Amino acid sequence: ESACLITKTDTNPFFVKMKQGAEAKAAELGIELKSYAGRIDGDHESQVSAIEACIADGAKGIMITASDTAAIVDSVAAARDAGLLVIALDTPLDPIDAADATFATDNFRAGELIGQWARATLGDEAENARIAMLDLAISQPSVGVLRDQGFLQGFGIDIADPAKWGDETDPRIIGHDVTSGNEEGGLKAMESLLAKDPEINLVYTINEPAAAGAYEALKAVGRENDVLIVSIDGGCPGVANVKDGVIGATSQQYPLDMAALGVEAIAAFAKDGTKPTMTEGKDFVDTGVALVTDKPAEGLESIDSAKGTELCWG
Amino acid sequence: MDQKGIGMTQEPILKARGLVKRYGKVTALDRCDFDLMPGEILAVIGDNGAGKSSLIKALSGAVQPDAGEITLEGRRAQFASPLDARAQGIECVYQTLAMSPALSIADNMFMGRELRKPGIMGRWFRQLDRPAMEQFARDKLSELGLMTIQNINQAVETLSGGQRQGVAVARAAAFGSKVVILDEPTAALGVKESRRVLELIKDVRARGIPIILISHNMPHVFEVADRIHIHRLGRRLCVIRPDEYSMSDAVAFMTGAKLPDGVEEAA
Amino acid sequence: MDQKGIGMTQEPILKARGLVKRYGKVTALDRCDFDLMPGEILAVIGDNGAGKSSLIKALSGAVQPDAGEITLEGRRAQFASPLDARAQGIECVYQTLAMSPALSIADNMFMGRELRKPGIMGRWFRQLDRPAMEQFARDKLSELGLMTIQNINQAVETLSGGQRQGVAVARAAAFGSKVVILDEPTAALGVKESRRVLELIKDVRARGIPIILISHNMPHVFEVADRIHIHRLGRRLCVIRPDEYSMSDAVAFMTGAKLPDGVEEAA
Amino acid sequence: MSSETRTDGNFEAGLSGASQKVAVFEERKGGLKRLQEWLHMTPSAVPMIVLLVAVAVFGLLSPNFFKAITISTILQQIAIVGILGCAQSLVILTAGIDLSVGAIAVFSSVLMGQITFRYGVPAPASILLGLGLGTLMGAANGWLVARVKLPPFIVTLGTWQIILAANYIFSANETIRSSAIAENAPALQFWGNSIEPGGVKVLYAVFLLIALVAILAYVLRHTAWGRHVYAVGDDPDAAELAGVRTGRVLIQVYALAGLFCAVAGWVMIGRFGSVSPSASTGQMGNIQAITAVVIGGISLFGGRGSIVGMFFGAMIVGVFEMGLKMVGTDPQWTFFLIGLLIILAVAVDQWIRKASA
Amino acid sequence: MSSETRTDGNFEAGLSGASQKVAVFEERKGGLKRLQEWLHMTPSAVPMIVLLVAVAVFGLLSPNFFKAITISTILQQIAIVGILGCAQSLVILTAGIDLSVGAIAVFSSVLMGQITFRYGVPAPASILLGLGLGTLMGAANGWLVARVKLPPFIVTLGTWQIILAANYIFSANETIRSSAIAENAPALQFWGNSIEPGGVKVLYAVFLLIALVAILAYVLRHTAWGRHVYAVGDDPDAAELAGVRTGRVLIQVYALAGLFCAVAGWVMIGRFGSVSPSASTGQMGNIQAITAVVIGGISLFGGRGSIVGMFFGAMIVGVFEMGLKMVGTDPQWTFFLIGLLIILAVAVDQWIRKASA
Ligand SMILES: Nc1ncnc2c1ncn2[C@@H]1O[C@H](COP(=O)(O)OP(=O)(O)OP(=O)(O)O)[C@@H](O)[C@H]1O
Ligand SMILES: Nc1ncnc2c1ncn2[C@@H]1O[C@H](COP(=O)(O)OP(=O)(O)OP(=O)(O)O)[C@@H](O)[C@H]1O
Ligand SMILES: [Mg+2]
Ligand SMILES: [Mg+2]
Repeated sequence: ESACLITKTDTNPFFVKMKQGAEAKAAELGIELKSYAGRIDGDHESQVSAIEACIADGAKGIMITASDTAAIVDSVAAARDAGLLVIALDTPLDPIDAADATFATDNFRAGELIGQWARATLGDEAENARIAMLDLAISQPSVGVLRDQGFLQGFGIDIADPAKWGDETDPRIIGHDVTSGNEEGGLKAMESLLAKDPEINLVYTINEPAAAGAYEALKAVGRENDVLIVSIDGGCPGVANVKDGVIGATSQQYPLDMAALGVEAIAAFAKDGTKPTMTEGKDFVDTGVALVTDKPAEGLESIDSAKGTELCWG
Repeated sequence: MDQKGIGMTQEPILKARGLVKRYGKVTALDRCDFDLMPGEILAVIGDNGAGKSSLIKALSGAVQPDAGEITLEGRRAQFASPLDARAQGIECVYQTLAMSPALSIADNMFMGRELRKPGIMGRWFRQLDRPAMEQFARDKLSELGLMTIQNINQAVETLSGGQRQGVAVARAAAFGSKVVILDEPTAALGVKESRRVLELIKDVRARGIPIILISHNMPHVFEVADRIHIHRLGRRLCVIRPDEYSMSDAVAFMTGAKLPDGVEEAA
Repeated sequence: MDQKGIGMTQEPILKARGLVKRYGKVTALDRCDFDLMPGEILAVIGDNGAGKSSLIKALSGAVQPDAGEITLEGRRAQFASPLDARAQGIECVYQTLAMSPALSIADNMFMGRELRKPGIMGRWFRQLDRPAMEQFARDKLSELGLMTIQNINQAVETLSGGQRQGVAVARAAAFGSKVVILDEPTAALGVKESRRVLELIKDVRARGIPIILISHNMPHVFEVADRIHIHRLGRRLCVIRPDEYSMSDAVAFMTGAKLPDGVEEAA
Repeated sequence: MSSETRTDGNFEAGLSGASQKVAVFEERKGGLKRLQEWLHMTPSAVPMIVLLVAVAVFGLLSPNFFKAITISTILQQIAIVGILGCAQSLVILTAGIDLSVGAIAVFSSVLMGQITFRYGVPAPASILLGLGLGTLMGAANGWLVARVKLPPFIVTLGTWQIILAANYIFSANETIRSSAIAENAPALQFWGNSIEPGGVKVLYAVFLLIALVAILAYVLRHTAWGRHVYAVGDDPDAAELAGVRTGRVLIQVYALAGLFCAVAGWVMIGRFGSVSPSASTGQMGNIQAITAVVIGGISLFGGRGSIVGMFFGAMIVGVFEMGLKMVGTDPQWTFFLIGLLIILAVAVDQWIRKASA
Repeated sequence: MSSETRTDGNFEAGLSGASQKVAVFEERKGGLKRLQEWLHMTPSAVPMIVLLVAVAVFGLLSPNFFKAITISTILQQIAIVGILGCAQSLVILTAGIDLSVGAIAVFSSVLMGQITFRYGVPAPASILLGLGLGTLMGAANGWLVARVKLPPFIVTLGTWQIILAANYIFSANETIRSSAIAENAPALQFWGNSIEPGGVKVLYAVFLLIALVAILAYVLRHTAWGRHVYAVGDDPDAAELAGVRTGRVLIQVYALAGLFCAVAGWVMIGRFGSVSPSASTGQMGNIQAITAVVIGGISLFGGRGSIVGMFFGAMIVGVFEMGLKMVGTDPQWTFFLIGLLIILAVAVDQWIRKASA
């Protein structure tokens, strides 16, 4: 019995943890797990060839976090035709029923949570906020767009085309820059945006490494204490940064759960062909998202960093 | 000596006036004049660095002079590239030979004027007529006695220096229609091969095509040249006839040991 | 003719036996022998492509022969690179000149044996002594009469072909301590400059250093050589003394028109 | 002068009766030597051998490797890289390099898709438009290289960024879905069709690649233009002096490369079904194509190598990637091993060449 | 022979009394001509001028551009690219190319961090270890290029993948957080310290870059080794025949490049605070460094150019990126314009050189 795990990249800790979760579960259930990944964010072609390799290799099922949710549908259909169970992890496919099942968090929702938190925390100042948007890549892969637009929506900014960031006209947005989702990119982007407007007081970051980089840039100009940084992911270093006050709030996701559930589903399918059932009332299995912050805002459900540390993934 | 008098009964086929070419600080051509008469072999001699190669590069379109004008058969000529000059029938063997080392002898000989197969293959599929090209190359090389070349499809980089030079000379002689220019064609050649090249030069003249020959080999120059252009310090010092002056005189003129009658040292 | 008899009273300073060098299908050296006596000028002549350059490349470490052995001063020598040969005092001017075009004349002359400033700058900061190197280069070029070079810091690529060759010869003559090898040193040189090179060759011999001279210029060869190694089809055909044979004979031998006494055509 | 007495004016008299014989040397014998010589004469055979060895090794390591589906998967995976490799080979033969190949391919595919769907142009027309625009982008590269005389590396580094950015901006990050294309503009997906002789599914794209390689091999070997491409890469000054219009050849080469990239873009639609501006070919295509070219034995310094070698080079990379995936190494180990194998493949190639010299 | 009668055996008699005069030509006059000549003699001045123009233009377009923070931000952003550029320049001067510079830098920084934190080695010792290992990686590149005689592009393409993969595998994708380093191993963050003369904050890293450029400029210009580097890049065969140990020089150059990359890795820790295996330098560092080198006027064919030019090249890219962001274009347009400006900068450079020739 073998199963495939295809992630967007294997350099982002989020996917690394997802893989570890899947491997642990697979070992427990006696399934051979082969993992594949794109080389860069948005690498669609590598995922296509990974699916092809899985089919050729006679795997029982595929778990995939799709880079291009619409484009991958053809390949997924080919895999299902070949008798494989296909499970979308983390990101639903477009349309969502292209996969047999989806274990995902809602990235848009994750963004919305930190947007709402930032708005509540700033209070009346929200009208005069000066926001830096630290995004993923200029190719605008869908996670980056969903999180970005979710944040803006949550903060109460008109997002224009929800499939694209950068087309907003709200003057509170100082600028967008890209970070590749790592510290280096976060630092450089923050530096550039600070040079453009030194008065920035709210920073959205695509993930926690980018947030850590942005914090270094703020620290270098002595503004680390009067700027609010929000982020998404909920990795252990990120939660530790929430605790240290580096990040104001982050939306925590649960990749280990997704992966483990996925492996179990494939194991069950391999045994007797049963397919997983969806969460009540939704067309996917929602593995949930939680707002982690030590400064809870009124009317927003959140967990503190201690709880976040228990649940964090790496 | 009345320079103007020499061979001026006819119009020169190739003429240059006041050519100037500078390389950074170096002035390689310093208001240089030049005349080539129809059907003659004109030798150009001069010290190393006198500007001989620069002169013929300007004449064959390989460099653009900074000033001065060139006329071919009485018409003003502007050669933007060697191809322009070649289209007008001026064929040149450069000192650097201008060969593509990785390509074969036949490829190099026909570079820029390849033969195509007759019929559909040639017209529609533009296929090269290799057998014909190879045969032609082999013939021309045999004429020069370069039979030690074993394989006409050998890459030029595998040839000895002399063999390479032979190929370049064969190319120019085969295709030149109005003027053939040879920059030190025998420099790397052996005794036998040099002799062949001299015979070839005479053959070309016999076909009525004038030749410019740059050479440091005085016996060769005095043997084949009709007139000798003596180049010194970037310009024409004088033109002499080999039967009126001795080799010693020519050497003395070109090295500045003596001045020809009626000429004052310019620089 | 008893070849073995010629000059065999002494031990050769540089000796080769049975050298073989193949390039793909071409056999450039075909069991070739070679002897250089102390203090002599040995000319090597032969047709284009006879394998002369291949021979001296094997002797100077630039190529590794496929078979055969070389002895220097009676000791077996294995040159893995030209640097090895140079360390043993064998200095060579290759037909391709071996210059770095973008570097200056002085840089090229001292390539691989640069002078350092005296004192701390040289010892600790390893600074080059440019003034000394330039002065030396200028002196050596003046000896060769290459005074038309305007600037010793000029890049070699801006020199005329002849000037470049002059620089290479000056380098070899200045540094050779045991054997100086010159592959067609005057091929691109003018009359004046060639004369200088011949004088220089005699100077070097006067210093007691033997010289191998490859040349296609028979008058030059017969003027300076003590013995003449005639190369044909990849091997030594015979060795003659210039005072015992005429140039015609030498040319006839090397082109295969005649066979020397006691030698049978090999190939 | 001291030598006066020995000089006879007419030494060339010795020439009369000079031998006209061509030197003949004995041929070497032995099977190994012959093999070496053959390898030396047929440079593209070397990558072929590396390929065969790789196939054999993976066949031993993974039981599934020799299945029909594996073979057809590898073939369809290299189709795009192979076509980009054709473009890259042409450019590299002229001693250039084209970093923009992937970007042109992606942008062309986006252009074809968007012109059809956004502006309602019939698919065949928008394909033609896309091919033309791709050619133009290539020609722009060529113009900058040949006329403005900028280094190819820097030109295509610049146009790579420009084209990729234009691609994102023009497409507004919109993916055109496979089902929409299949319904309204099946011509766009033409190369995704396949035949299945004996159960092995082979995409039209694979035949296209093979045809392109064959045509290019013919053109480079048997037409004047092909020889000029080699001459320009070998020594551009010499080629110019020898009468090749080097500038024009360069522009043609880059334009043709652009056309091939646009073809690759069209094939991408067929292969992936959808049109996606964020396809990673835009980012990675250049390196993949260069890898194929170099493993195939084409010299980065220009003028040496054959397009058939490039084809085997692409195959080698495809086989390695597939083989390693099937053996089940983790992706980072796959990258690690592919890096190692790239070096090994070229080292073996070099070694064989040396042995046979 | 027909010429018998005209031949005098001793024509060299004409030589006696030959002129020994050096040709002297009139000097051209005029300020513009002098400027051109000076530009021609000082190639690194050209990128400097492009830089000044760029600064002036952005100063006019954006009121914030001339503020202290902008200048210091640009300087600190180019520190790492500049150091990688030093490594890249050395390699490119030998007519090579090093695609692995960024990967070596990132892996070295990860090594320094993990050796300190995972194995508890004191920070200074692990820095030394990291520098040594970086040098070794470079030397491995050099050995493959010089001894196995593989093309530098393919060698470093391979080691780029190998080193990057090793980096992820070794680090297990773990980031070491900034606060942990500041507490336990401040030596790792040494280059992140700064001085603030007159309000302009300047990182130690910037001084390090300037010092490295100055030292390299001296070494390349004034030592035998430096001349050998140029000779190897110019014509390796000629250099070998002229007595340069080309193989050894190549290995030294690549090893030194590896050392510089490791230094860049150390600087990265200071600058970014944390140690992250997925820093984008690993993927993009090579292209950025090559861009700086080429805009700085160093020929990709080796043997020509100066390290000071590379410094200005890095500055140009830094100023463009910053300037465009300040003028406020969106990231996709910034990407687009930087592509355009790279080409423009090199075109201007080329034009000035041509005018002055
Ligand atoms: N590309 C160049 N750049 C700079 N200077 C040059 C260039 N080409 C030639 N020169 C200079 O121009 C002068 C004339 O050179 P040219 O090659 O015309 O001499 P020549 O008479 O052909 O000499 P030779 O007999 O040695 O070939 C020389 O001083 C040389 O240094
Ligand atoms: N690198 C090489 N590859 C292949 N063949 C070569 C190579 N070098 C030389 N040859 C061949 O070896 C033979 C001898 O060449 P070599 O250069 O030694 O001749 P030579 O006697 O020096 O001729 P010349 O007087 O023309 O310089 C020639 O036939 C040549 O084609
Ligand atoms: Mg000349
Ligand atoms: Mg020779």
